[in-house]
Amino acid sequence: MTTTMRSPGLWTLAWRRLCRDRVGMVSLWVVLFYFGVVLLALGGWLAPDWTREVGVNYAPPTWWMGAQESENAPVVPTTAPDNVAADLYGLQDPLASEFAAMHAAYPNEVGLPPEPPRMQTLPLGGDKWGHDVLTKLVKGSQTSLLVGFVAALVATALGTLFGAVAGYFGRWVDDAFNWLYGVFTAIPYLLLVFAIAAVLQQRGVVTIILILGLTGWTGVFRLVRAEYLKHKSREYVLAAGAIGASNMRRMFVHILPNVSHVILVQLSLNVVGFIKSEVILSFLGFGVPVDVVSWGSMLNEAQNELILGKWWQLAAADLAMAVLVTAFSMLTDALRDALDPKLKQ
Amino acid sequence: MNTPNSSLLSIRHLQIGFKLQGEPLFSAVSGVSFEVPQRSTVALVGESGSGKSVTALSILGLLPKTITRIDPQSEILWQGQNLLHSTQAQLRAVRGKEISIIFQEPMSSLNPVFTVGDQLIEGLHLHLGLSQRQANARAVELLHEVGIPEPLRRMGAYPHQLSGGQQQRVMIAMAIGCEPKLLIADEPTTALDVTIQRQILDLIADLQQRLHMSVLFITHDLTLVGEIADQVVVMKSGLVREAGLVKDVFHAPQDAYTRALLACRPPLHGRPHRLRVIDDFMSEGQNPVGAGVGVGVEVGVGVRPHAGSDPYPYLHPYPMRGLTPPDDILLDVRDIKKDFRIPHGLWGHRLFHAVKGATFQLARGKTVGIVGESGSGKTTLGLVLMGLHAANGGSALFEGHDLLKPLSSDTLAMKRRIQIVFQNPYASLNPRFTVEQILMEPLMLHGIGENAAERGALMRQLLLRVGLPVDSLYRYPHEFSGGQRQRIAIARCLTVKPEILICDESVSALDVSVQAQVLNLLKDLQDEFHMSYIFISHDLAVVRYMSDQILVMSEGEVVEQGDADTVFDHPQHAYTQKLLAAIPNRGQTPPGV
Amino acid sequence: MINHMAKRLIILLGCMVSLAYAATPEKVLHLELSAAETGFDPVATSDLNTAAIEQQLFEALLTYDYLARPVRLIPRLAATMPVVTDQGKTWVFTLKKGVYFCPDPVFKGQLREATAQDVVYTIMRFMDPKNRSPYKFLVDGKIIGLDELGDEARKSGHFNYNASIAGLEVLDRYTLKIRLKTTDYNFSHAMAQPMYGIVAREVIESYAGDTASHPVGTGPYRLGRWIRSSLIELEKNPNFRHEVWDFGSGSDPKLGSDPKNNPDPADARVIAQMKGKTIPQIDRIDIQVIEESQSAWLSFGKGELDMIGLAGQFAPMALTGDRLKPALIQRGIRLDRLIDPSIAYYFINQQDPVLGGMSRERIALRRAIFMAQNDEEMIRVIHKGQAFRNAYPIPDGVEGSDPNYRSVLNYNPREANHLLDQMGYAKGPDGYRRLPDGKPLSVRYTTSLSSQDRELDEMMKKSLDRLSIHFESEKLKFPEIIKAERQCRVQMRLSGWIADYPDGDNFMQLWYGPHIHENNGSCYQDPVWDRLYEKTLTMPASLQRDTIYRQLARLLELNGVTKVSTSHIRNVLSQPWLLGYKAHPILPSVWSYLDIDDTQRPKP
Amino acid sequence: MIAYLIRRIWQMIPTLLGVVLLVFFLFNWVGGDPAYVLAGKMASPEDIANIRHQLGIDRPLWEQLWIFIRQIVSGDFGDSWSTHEPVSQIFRTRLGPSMTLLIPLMILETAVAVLMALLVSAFRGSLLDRSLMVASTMVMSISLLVYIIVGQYVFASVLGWFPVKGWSQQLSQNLTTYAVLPVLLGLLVSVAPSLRLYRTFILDEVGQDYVRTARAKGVSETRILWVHVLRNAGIPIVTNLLMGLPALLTGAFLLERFFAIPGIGREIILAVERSDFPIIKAATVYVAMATLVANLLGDMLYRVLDPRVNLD
Repeated sequence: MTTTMRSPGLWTLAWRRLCRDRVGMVSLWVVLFYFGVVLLALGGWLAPDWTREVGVNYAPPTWWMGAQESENAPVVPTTAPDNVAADLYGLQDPLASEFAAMHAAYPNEVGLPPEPPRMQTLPLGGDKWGHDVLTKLVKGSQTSLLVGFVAALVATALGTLFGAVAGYFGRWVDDAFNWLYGVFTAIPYLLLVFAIAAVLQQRGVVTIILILGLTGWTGVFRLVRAEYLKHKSREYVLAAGAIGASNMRRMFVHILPNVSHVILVQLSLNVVGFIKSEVILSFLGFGVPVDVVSWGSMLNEAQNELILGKWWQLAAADLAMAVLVTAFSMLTDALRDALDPKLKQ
Repeated sequence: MNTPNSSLLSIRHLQIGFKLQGEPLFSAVSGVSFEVPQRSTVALVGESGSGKSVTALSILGLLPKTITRIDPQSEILWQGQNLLHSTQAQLRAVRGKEISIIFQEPMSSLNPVFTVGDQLIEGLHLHLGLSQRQANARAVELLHEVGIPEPLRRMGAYPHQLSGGQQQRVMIAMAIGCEPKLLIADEPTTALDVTIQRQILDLIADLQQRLHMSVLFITHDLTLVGEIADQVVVMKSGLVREAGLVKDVFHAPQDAYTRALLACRPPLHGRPHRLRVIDDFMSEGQNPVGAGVGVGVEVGVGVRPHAGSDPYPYLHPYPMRGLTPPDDILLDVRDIKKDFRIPHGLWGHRLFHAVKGATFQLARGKTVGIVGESGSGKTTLGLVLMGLHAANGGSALFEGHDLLKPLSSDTLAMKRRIQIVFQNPYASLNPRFTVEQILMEPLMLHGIGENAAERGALMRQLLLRVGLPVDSLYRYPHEFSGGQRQRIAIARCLTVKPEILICDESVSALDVSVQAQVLNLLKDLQDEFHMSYIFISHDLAVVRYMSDQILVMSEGEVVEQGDADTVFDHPQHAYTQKLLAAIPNRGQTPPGV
Repeated sequence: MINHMAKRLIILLGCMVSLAYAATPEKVLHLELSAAETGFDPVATSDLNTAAIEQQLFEALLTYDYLARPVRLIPRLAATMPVVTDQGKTWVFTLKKGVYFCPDPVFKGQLREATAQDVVYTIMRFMDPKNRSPYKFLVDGKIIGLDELGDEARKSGHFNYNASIAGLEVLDRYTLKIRLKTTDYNFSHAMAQPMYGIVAREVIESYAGDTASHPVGTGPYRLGRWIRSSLIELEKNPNFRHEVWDFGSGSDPKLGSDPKNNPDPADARVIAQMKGKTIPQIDRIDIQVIEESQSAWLSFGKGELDMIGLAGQFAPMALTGDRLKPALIQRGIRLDRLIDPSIAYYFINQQDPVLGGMSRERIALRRAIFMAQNDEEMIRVIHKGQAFRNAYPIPDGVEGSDPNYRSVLNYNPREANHLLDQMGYAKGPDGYRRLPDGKPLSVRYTTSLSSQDRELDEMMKKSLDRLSIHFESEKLKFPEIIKAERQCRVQMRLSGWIADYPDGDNFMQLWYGPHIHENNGSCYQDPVWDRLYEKTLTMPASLQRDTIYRQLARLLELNGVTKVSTSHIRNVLSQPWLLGYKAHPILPSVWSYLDIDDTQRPKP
Repeated sequence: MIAYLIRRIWQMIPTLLGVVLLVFFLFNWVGGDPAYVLAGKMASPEDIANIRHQLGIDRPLWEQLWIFIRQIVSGDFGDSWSTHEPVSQIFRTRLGPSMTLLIPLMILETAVAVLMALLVSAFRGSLLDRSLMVASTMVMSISLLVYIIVGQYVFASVLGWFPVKGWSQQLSQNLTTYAVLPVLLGLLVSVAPSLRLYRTFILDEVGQDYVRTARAKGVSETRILWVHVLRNAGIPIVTNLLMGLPALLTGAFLLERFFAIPGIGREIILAVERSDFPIIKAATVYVAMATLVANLLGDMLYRVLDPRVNLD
């Protein structure tokens, strides 16, 4: 029996509708570009070491006309005062012999090791330590996107699981989850963040992901529960029950694919939301640790630089984030229209 | 200037297409012309997808502007004015004042958050400029005119507080508020029960006389046309197949499609062995134009009536149906009860008795029909038997096991032997499964067939048996028509070789022509596999055709029970009599056959 | 007719007078606080901002001369400086007469004069356990009989204020004798703290439980409108005694300490503006709490604030190097720079299993870590040039400081690396150094959550990278850092200490053994060091004490206990219409000595 | 209606209990120990023990929990540990400024969002619809932190249209001078999400049958939008609005922090920085109660506005 061409399922139809939506396609390309950059950064081919100080402190962007007159404090190599000849006020230096041996071995080492040459201007300017803003931007997008995406996955997975079980089984299971939902939404977001951050103690990207994930599931929960309530009495589910499909199978094999469009939209909304929350978390002090850079940490660093006329780090981080968030939100809209077209007309 | 032959509305070579973004232009109406004379009722008849509703809506310009493409030459002349080219202001002056319309779903057509009175007054204000007091009085008068009890009290009621019939009456009151010259009724009674349908039809006919207005009545049910219309226009796939006076068309249908439509309805008297299907007629005439997949008309590929039968078998009387003693009883249902708890007051709740006790026996190879209006508990009874609802009393013995008891260890085996086919073809199949996955699931669950090859063969054989092409295995439900989807649902039930099949309104949602094909399929399967059916429906003609025994239910009670023919020919209970009386043109035998 | 005319004349005259009176508008001083105040009960105060306000509301026995540098104590509530006998054990204070508390309903309209009994009650309040006072340590264990009263109160739950004790004896209405257990030449400084401002017993007892919002003192101002942690308004105290502004010129710190032959030029301007005026000149002080330094700086730029303490990161906006930018000079804005009597010092926990201990390898490791800290870069990048390298534990302007002390722990990464190589800290496979016995080596650096501290983390990471030693960051809220430090759980930290009183002892006690679990963060217990330090306790400020201090400082460096890194420069900008301002190193606020010239204020 | 009300209130108790337990154990177990900072620079261990005793944090956990529950019932949370100000007074004084900031922000946001949503729905699918949606998404994508920093610098300092900071006692002065810039900045970020949400509400209603009936009655498009559609779409909009209020109460802490507005959000941050447990406890309980009441009001309003829902 020749198997004819596998006909387009709902997903392929949705994909075709998406391709026709110009704005959707443009935003899709932008998002893919960002993910490309992140993958390259993850692999280490792009912006491998952002901590290297290549520029002068607050090196202005090369293309900026005001570059010349911005006066940077001249980097004067300081001479290291000799640490030995100081007056010991009659005391004994326990390491006297070591220092003596050292000076014998390296007689001509006076003063500081020569500083590597630093560039006066950088493509997108430099920050206070002279790190290149462009490399920081790339590494920052890797962290921010990673945090946003993984946290969104955690929140959506939790929300879907709770929503499915609550919506499908109902009665006391539903009441229990609603109680949990009630408690989590009642507590002010701020205090919840502090509480969870305090519990998780160690600072790190994982902490941020857990904070966002554990506070973000409520939105998805409410929607998925509503969808399950609607679908569980639909005829195709009753029919599946009639032929002997178990509860689990009905819940995850039958209903889940049919509500997946809601989950997908919520996932992308969460990604956008969490990228923006990471900035606020950095402001509150729960941001990324010191050896990691993210848009949030860059924005917070640049917070005081704007006054000093050093606007490029703020502009770069803000622009990068704005473009991604806009593209992602437009993609979500296009996705939502493509997945359930009846909303369109 | 008024047209010479004093016709109120004339539609000339109307051509309408819909252009969805990215998809080719889909032509719904491709060249329709007909006239609506003064003070007369014209019926526009056709199956779903025939373009009748689109034509009606285009008259008042109610089609979604962004995607509608109307051919420039089309003309809709109303008192010399072409409505298609008139400005918004001109159109608004006509809408509701000179032409008004009522729709199929009264519940959703009324604004849920405004009272009946407000919605009535709005039209009066707009067109007649009545003061608040005058408009109020006129509104009460209108409600009284359309037969709403205590009109004054009903003015303040909200739509959801009225019954289906009353809501339609309010719609009619709103429509005739400004005494229009033409009333367009787009399938006004399809969603209503047959008894209420009768009242609405009488009301429209009475109003038409009293207000000297014309009515353009759109329906897919030919039996209605016979009773209320003066002229009829038969449409199919956007074309007018035939038009003329009712008595001419009914008695001497020129067009083959018209003849087919007239014959497909199961007759109320006598029971043909098999129903006539479109094919039987179409094979005589040329093939109908534009019959694509998914358009109402069914292309029955590969279905041949049972081998060896003569071309018009439907005429021979079929052996009397009914319970003949030697049949062995498969299912013995005794006094089933089902109550629902509805929360009421602080903590308490009151009980709604959906099924107050039903007792019947189902013999192997026979069919028990359950008929009743919506809300009579017939569907609940079916779902209880299927175990999808827990019963509150009674028993259903099936080979010694009581289906109603909580499921014991060998439930999976028991579950296999009783299956159900639902009403809505679009909802009973999982949209994200291919047909192959839909059929494979029951086979896997019940371990039928050792390996994939054997299961594949089984599936292909079943598809052929229900009259579907083999390659439909790899297609998704949204690519099939309503009738084809019901066939897939039936195939799914057959995979587990059930002994009892519950058909819950399985054909109600299908077009008449398609209905006939599915009913024939069910009968063939019953003969071949000796399955017994529990056939639930509100359509008396269909139930009579299918069942040996009949239960008539009303408000959860079985009011009458017995062999099909005796119940239909000599109804004892008043409710059954009322039901039978409400069936349109019950008197004449199907003309022109 | 005439009397009619007269009547109208009198009325006319009346309006003229009222107009004139209204003509001299109320003088208002607009200030900001960078952190919210807590409450105005002196006994419960611990933060600088609240102390600044209490300095104007209450008056302690002594205070510091406004212009004298280095700072010199002068009497405030006391008529003359105290008579100190019995090697600094017996102190006799005589109070000024005619010093009245500001009006309060508790006094039922009568004038309430401050007496010696009030001073006794004020000192006693510090030992009452219910008040849990942060500044109890200034009198704790010093006054005879007072500690016993405190212990009794802790057991009985009620402090007996009527008890008379040997240490505090009221000789007559205005004289008080205080007997100390041991010689303590710094006791006079304790009596100059704003927290020791005199309070009236009946006021405290009538507002029990809510004393924080009813400050009743003898100071030049009293509390007006108050929206907690947002707006504090001080009004002139109507009962304030007649005081005249007549401070002598102070000496120029750079030229020498004798004010006669080299007076500080800035003082001349201040004296010219204020000499002879009654104190206080300003009618109302309007203080706003602004946490974000950007908001404060912007509103000062717009003239909404009369004076602002320049936050580190905004220094480049106002200064080039140590002078004001031309644009600001043109607007008549004045800059006051002084060296903060404070130090920023790195310490390493001596009891830490990895870095602690007195073995030579550990000392070398600690000294190498200290030598890897680039102080110049921290001054240039983090403090934007508003600090300077100070290696001596006692900062300038404090008794016992030594400006030309040279450190052995200056920034020298090459020497540090050679030292570590010599002592066997070889690099592991991951390129990071390990302990001589092969176990992993990392330094855990504790900082708070603020963005400023994030820059400190970056600095430390760079320093440790120079030595290729693993960097581990521990971020805690401020209260937890103090708790961890007190429990010797902090491995390494950049801590700071601001002088409570301008004497070297206030700094040297930071490394005194018995102060472990209090503020000896480095948990340093060295008998040699402790014995030397205890000797200084018995000496008044003198050259002999200074030589011991230098030995103590050098010991801290040689043993790798601490590295004093920098001292901050405090910049205060004031608007042209602010008269008589000179920044004071110790006094938290000097508002009562200022004046406003509204003519130079820009029209809103 | 009463039965529904009682049942809902009765259901609130377990949620509140949940909030109380969560806050108590989370913050108690990990909330940091204020005794050390309150003890001042030179405190000895006994001093710290004395403070812990005073604050009652040395008593067994369940006893402290019982005190906490008694406090909630009595509404008196004692005094703040750092400022000795009675906690209830703190919230009374901070509620005013917070409300002065949030009520105008909410009213403006809703008005602008609904108007734009109606505009967009009237011309759905047109260029105006797409461009407005893209523009609103772009405005929404920039973080509030950036808006505040740039906004304060440009509008307050450089252009001088608004005061940089400040808060007065008179409501009128606040509304006209001090609260204007913060509200505008808050608006920039909050309008876009509301616009997108309200647009879907309205588009859902526009497709309904009763709109077609109204059109068939000859009603004009604008009247259809304003009377028929808005009245129906208004129900989810109003309930959604009401439920968003408590979140706003604490959400505006960035605005309050930068513009020195003594609101509740800023107070909570101060309390957490100082590990001031009474304020944290009180804030959580007050805001939790506000959220529950807001949800209840939202539901009640929904039942009142939508006649279809029976009020048993």
